[in-house]
Amino acid sequence: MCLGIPGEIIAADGGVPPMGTVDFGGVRREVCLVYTPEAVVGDFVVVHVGFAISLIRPDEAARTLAVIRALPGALEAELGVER
Amino acid sequence: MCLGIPGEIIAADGGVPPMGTVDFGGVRREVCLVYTPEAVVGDFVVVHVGFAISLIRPDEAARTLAVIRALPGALEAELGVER
Amino acid sequence: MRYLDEYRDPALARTLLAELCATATRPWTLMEVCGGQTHTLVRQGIDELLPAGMRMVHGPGCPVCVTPLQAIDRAIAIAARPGVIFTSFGDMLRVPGSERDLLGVKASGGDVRVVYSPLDAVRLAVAEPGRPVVFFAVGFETTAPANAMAVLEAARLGLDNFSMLVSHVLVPPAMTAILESEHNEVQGFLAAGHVCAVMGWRAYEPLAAKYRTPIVVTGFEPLDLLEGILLAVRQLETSRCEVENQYARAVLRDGNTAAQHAMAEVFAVATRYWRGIGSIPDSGLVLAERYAAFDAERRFDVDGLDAAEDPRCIAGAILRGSAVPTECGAYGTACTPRHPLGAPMVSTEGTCAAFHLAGRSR
Amino acid sequence: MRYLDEYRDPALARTLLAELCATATRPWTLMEVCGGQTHTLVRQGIDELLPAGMRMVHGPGCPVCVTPLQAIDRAIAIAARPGVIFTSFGDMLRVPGSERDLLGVKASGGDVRVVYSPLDAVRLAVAEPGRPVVFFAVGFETTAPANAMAVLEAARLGLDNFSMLVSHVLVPPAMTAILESEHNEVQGFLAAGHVCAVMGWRAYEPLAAKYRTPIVVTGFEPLDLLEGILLAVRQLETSRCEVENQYARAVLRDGNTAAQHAMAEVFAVATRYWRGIGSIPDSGLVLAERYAAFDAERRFDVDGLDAAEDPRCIAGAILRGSAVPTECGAYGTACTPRHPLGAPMVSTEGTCAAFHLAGRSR
Amino acid sequence: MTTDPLTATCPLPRTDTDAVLMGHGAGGRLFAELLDTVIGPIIGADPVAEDAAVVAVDGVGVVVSTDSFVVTPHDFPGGDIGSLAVHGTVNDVAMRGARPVALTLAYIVEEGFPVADLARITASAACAAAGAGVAIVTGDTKVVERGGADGIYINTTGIGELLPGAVVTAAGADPGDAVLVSGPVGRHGAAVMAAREGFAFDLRSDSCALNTMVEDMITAAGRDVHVLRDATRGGIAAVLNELAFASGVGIAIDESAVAVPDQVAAICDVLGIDPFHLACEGTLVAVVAPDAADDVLTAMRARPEGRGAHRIGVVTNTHVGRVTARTALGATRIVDMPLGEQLPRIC
Amino acid sequence: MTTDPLTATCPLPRTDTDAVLMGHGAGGRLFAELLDTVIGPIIGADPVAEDAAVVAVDGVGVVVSTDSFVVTPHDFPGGDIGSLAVHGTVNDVAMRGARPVALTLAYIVEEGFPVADLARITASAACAAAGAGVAIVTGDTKVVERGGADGIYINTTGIGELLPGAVVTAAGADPGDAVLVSGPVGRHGAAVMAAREGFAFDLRSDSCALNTMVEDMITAAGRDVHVLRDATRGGIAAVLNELAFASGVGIAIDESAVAVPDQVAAICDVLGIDPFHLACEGTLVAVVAPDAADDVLTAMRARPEGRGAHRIGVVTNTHVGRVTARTALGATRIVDMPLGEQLPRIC
Ligand code: SF4
Ligand code: SF4
Ligand SMILES: [Mg+2]
Ligand SMILES: [Mg+2]
Ligand SMILES: [Mg+2]
Ligand SMILES: [Mg+2]
Ligand SMILES: [Mg+2]
Ligand SMILES: [Mg+2]
Ligand SMILES: [Mg+2]
Ligand SMILES: [Mg+2]
Ligand SMILES: [Mg+2]
Ligand SMILES: [Mg+2]
Repeated sequence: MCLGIPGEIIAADGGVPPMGTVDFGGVRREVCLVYTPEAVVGDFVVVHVGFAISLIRPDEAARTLAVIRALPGALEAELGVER
Repeated sequence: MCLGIPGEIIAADGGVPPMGTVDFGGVRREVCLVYTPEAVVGDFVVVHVGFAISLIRPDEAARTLAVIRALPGALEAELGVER
Repeated sequence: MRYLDEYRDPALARTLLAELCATATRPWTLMEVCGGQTHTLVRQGIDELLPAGMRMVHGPGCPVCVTPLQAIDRAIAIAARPGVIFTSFGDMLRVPGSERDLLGVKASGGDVRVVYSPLDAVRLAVAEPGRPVVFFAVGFETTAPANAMAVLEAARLGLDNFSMLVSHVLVPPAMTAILESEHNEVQGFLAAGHVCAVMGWRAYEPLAAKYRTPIVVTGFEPLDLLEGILLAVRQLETSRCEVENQYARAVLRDGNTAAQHAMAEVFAVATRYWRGIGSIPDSGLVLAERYAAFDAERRFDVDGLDAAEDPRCIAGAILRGSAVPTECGAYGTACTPRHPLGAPMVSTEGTCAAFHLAGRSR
Repeated sequence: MRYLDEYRDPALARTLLAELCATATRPWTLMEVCGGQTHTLVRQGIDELLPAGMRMVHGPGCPVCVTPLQAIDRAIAIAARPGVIFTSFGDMLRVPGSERDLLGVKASGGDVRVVYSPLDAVRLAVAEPGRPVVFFAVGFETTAPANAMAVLEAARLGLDNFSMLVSHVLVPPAMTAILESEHNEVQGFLAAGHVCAVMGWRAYEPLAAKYRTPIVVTGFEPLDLLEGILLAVRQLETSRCEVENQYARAVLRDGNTAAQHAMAEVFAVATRYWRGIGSIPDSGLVLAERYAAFDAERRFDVDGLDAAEDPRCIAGAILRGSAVPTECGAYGTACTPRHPLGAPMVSTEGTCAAFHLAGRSR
Repeated sequence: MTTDPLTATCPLPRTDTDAVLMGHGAGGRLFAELLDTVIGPIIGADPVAEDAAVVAVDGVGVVVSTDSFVVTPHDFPGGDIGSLAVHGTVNDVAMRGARPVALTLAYIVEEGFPVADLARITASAACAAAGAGVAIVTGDTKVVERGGADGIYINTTGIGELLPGAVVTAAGADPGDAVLVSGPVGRHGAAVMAAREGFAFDLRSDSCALNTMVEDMITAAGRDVHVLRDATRGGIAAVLNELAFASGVGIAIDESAVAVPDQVAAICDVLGIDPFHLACEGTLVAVVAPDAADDVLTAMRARPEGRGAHRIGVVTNTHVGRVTARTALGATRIVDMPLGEQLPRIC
Repeated sequence: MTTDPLTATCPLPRTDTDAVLMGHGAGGRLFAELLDTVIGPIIGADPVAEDAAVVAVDGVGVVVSTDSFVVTPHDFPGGDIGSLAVHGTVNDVAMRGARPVALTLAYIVEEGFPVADLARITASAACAAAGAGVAIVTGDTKVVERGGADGIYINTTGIGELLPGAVVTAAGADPGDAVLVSGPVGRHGAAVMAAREGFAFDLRSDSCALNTMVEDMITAAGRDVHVLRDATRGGIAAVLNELAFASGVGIAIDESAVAVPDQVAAICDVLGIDPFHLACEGTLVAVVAPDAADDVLTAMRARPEGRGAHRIGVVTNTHVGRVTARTALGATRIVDMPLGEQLPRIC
């Protein structure tokens, strides 16, 4: 497996190689952005060993959850938990 | 000044440079004997920074003490102390 | 954390479990390929909650655990050289070689340092120009682009004191080897999401078709895995065998082409030995000839070191799902977590270690 | 210890003191040349017990204390270089340079090591072939043969990582300088026994004659010093001015010729600056041209470092016996044992430091 | 039931080593092994490692605890090695149900260490001691060669008097007892890890003195407070395992009930570390009689350092010597002793 | 009167340093300066450095002392770092006129240190503690990175109870009191120095526990025993200066009365070191009322560790804060505090 964690790009330097600061729920670290050239500040990326390896697509992220929420009993279960 | 202490040669190796073991009142250390080529085991040498720099001549050592002991009052003083 | 916490929702997890129970009519056997997936399954106890009879076979584990003894022994030999700064991800430090591990080398005076990123090793080489800095490049396809970039950076900076000990593995050939096995019991795969984030999932399409096995690319959170299991079971129940992408938020069909280019530039595909599985053609990466100057194996002349795995180990059968650890003659006696003989005892995510920690006896 | 304890006999010391009192009719002023002699005089309180008015002027002290600021600063500069192993006799570590001392360099990470013998430094160079090993060669003629042998050994072994920072001084030129001084008050000398063990005492014969000054070569034990003082006073009382050898058990008129040959092979005589005294022609040793490869000054390019002594210091007058520390404007204020401005405050055997420790105020 | 895969980070080590490893000092299984097989049998020590010993001096029970502090970096968000050395030992004394009264302070300093840093660390220790109401009564300073220490190490030894009515020991947990924790876990370990790994991190270590809160807990419940342990090296995982072993009981916790601050969770996710294995330095685990649990929680919550106190589990007579956790999904897993040091993982 | 030229070996240092130096840990003037100017003012410590503090615990006076041990080599003729760590602290507790009852034992171990050595050192400590009749009641083990320690460092903290009738303090010397020493000086320092400098040396360190002898001394003379100090770092020179300062008295010793073993004298001659500056680890200085001196000497001599006890001087009301020695020739010199570490000299 490969520990990969989503975080938000909060700064990018455009250097060689391009580096940026990624925020992981309040914890921030330098990350190499060379493999996500399309990513901009505000985007979320999956970070593995200090490299962004994938841009997270919010629409797909939402769709996955929507599919699960559409399962029978899902809404009740969620409401039940939040009660 | 130069701290130089008399010690007895208790072993000598004849190597290059010649090294030996010198005993200083029960404390022994390796010493370089290159500058006292005439010294043999049993001789006393003056050792400075790990080198024997001088062979001690027992006759002269005794003579110095004899001269002092020949001073007026020396014998009485020595006896007095030993009493 | 966004894109993490929402996929850990217990209520939705229970919904998925309920749907899974409603869907599964037979005791299917699936394999999750990646140690990260295993980690979540075990940590959350998901395998306990699956429909009766349904079985998750833990896959080859993490790349760390399948690193062959020989590579560990070579790493240890290099790390023990005076003057060398040996850098590694933290995981590798505890993996036992034939005699000892890298932590032991460090304890005996080797300069072994943990880095979080391969670029940290390059920075160290810049900072310590007088000393050879070696990086232990292990990992699946996920890690290879990062390690490739370290080589490219070292080349760009003209570093002559940086080199890499490469022991990379590729996932699809290992899946093929499992499917090819005569005694294979795995009926469907959860493919590793982060490997696919880099490589895409085209490579799985011929596998799914040829071996008539569903393959679902999943993420690593509980909802990801449960949805992945559900998708695979739905295929099995309906006799489909496709590749599906549960982890679409991070994985494209073509993967990350920039990362693939860097890998192709720096590495070449080669036959590779997997600890506990054996030799698999085209399942590893080595440094491409044009980057041979950065090859620690050549620089430190450690070719002579060869190590053999213990013949008593039946890890292959366990990985294929055709045996359980208690059927192994070495289990609990010659082989314990303190003295592992094979990969499934090396990692706590390994099946043998999990059995041992749970106190199961032969 | 034989040849040591018998020369410490208190009863015979008192006999010598009695004889001295009986002999001295005037308040003679003698100088003991060597810090080792000073050490015994002070440690045993002999100077307190001398006949009224008789005065011992402490000489140039030990070679450590007269090492010029510049040499210390160069040692510090070399010792501070990364990778260098700087070796020295323990005494030199606390001698203040312009800014700090070698202990301070060590504390800031320099690899400064105490050796007991210069051969230990050579052994270290053999053991650490990858690192430059520098030895700080200080001392009077006593130490020069040992240091010369270290160079000869390094040459024999073909060591390319060994070098020496040489700051050797020669005693007779310093005695000449004191005698030459307009304000000199020293009427007789106790010459340094171990210097003479190496060099013999021929060199003192023209001095004694030219300056009409008795010179007695002495050992370092109480009886040696007291007998030496007695012999010098007897000469003064009878208007003789000869060289006498009180330390005949260890000193020959011609000294140790084997040692002299090694010194002549390795070193060349040069003008030398003495801390607290000034520049004295032909009073120092430098490496002979043929051993230039072992010269740390050349190897480390520290020529640029120059340091000036404080102009307020009247050490010269104190060394000649023509002033006491409390007459110095800096004494106890700008100049203290913690912040010495001149040589007599550097060493506790120095006159200024001794005054300060005894609590005497200006 | 499944096992905790984070027990040992990924692969397990060879531990029957001839040499001391970093992991031997990490307060986990390796440490326990060293204590059980090497040090304990020689000293003749009780295998139950209490936070502090009770010694009879002139007929009075004196509570004693010692710890050395070797943390790097010396400064971390929320404290430094000086304040930590005071809090750590004050807390260990308090964990026996005692009022700490005096501390010794012994430095081992590397030559070249800035005197200004020594002064600052000393001031921090003095301030922490004053805050805890404990006097520093004697000390020691040793200097070692450059390379002989990582700047400064501090040993503190604490002396205390038993609180009236307190009977607190690691072996005191009874089946049915409530397991409480005084606040969110993992803050100290995460702060130090973040400083070491170059993460920007806004959270502070929880390092603080717990002795006043402990007094209030004993006042509230007396001998119904059975066990107190500060969850230092090895985190709550180690502490719960130790007390399960010492008391000969099982412990069942509800994983969701253990508060893990977001930033701690985040750094654990990034580095592949279990928050239950991260050290706390101002957070305790208490085992109390079930009827006293509410009173004790009320007493804890009245103090700032116990504001986040909550119940996390129960003592059982099953799974003796083991700690089990109910996961968020309702499964059960074993919470094992951490093995040794926490290493960042990639997988 | 002349000054002691060995006070500082040859040239004096610059001590107003920004960095901690080896000499700061050598128990001499540099150490005193660090204590007086940096640590003391911050902690609010009494400038009189006692060997041990007395703390009130539940109304009882508890004697506490701490020391860390960093000696290299770990083994020396007559002992090792384990036995030394026990003797050193047992003795410091005893020096307050107390009976040591318990010790803590805290290790800082460098990774890679052989477990066999750790076991051996632990056994040596355990054996020393048993010999002194003191229990090791709690401990700690920390492991630091390779290069973060010189193998092993040990902190021991001792707890003791005051002996009935004892009133012993560094400030207790009165003019007219007799100054006693329990045996020949310099053996420990010489043994360690010989091991370090490669001298063959048959003498053993004097390292041993003095608590039983102290009990006998107190039994013999009660409150007439005014001061007790073990002559450790800085040797008897440091200890005599400290007590002269603490008591506001002068001390006059007869140099010839201080026994220096031949081998200690020899190594001092060779290396240019003053035997009065060499550490003892089983030899104490006692200041007692003049009338009690003989009884105390008798009590000391009845024990093997006090067989060589003798009177070396007297407390005076002149030269306050200073120690003077009558030399063999009948002159007087100042015995000054050693400055810092002992360095071998060539001149
Ligand atoms: S128990 Fe050990 S030897 Fe047996 S299969 Fe598992 S890892 Fe291999
Ligand atoms: S007191 Fe200082 S400045 Fe004055 S003569 Fe002495 S050393 Fe020189
Ligand atoms: Mg604790
Ligand atoms: Mg403790
Ligand atoms: Mg603790
Ligand atoms: Mg101390
Ligand atoms: Mg260091
Ligand atoms: Mg003491
Ligand atoms: Mg102490
Ligand atoms: Mg002590
Ligand atoms: Mg502890
Ligand atoms: Mg070391």
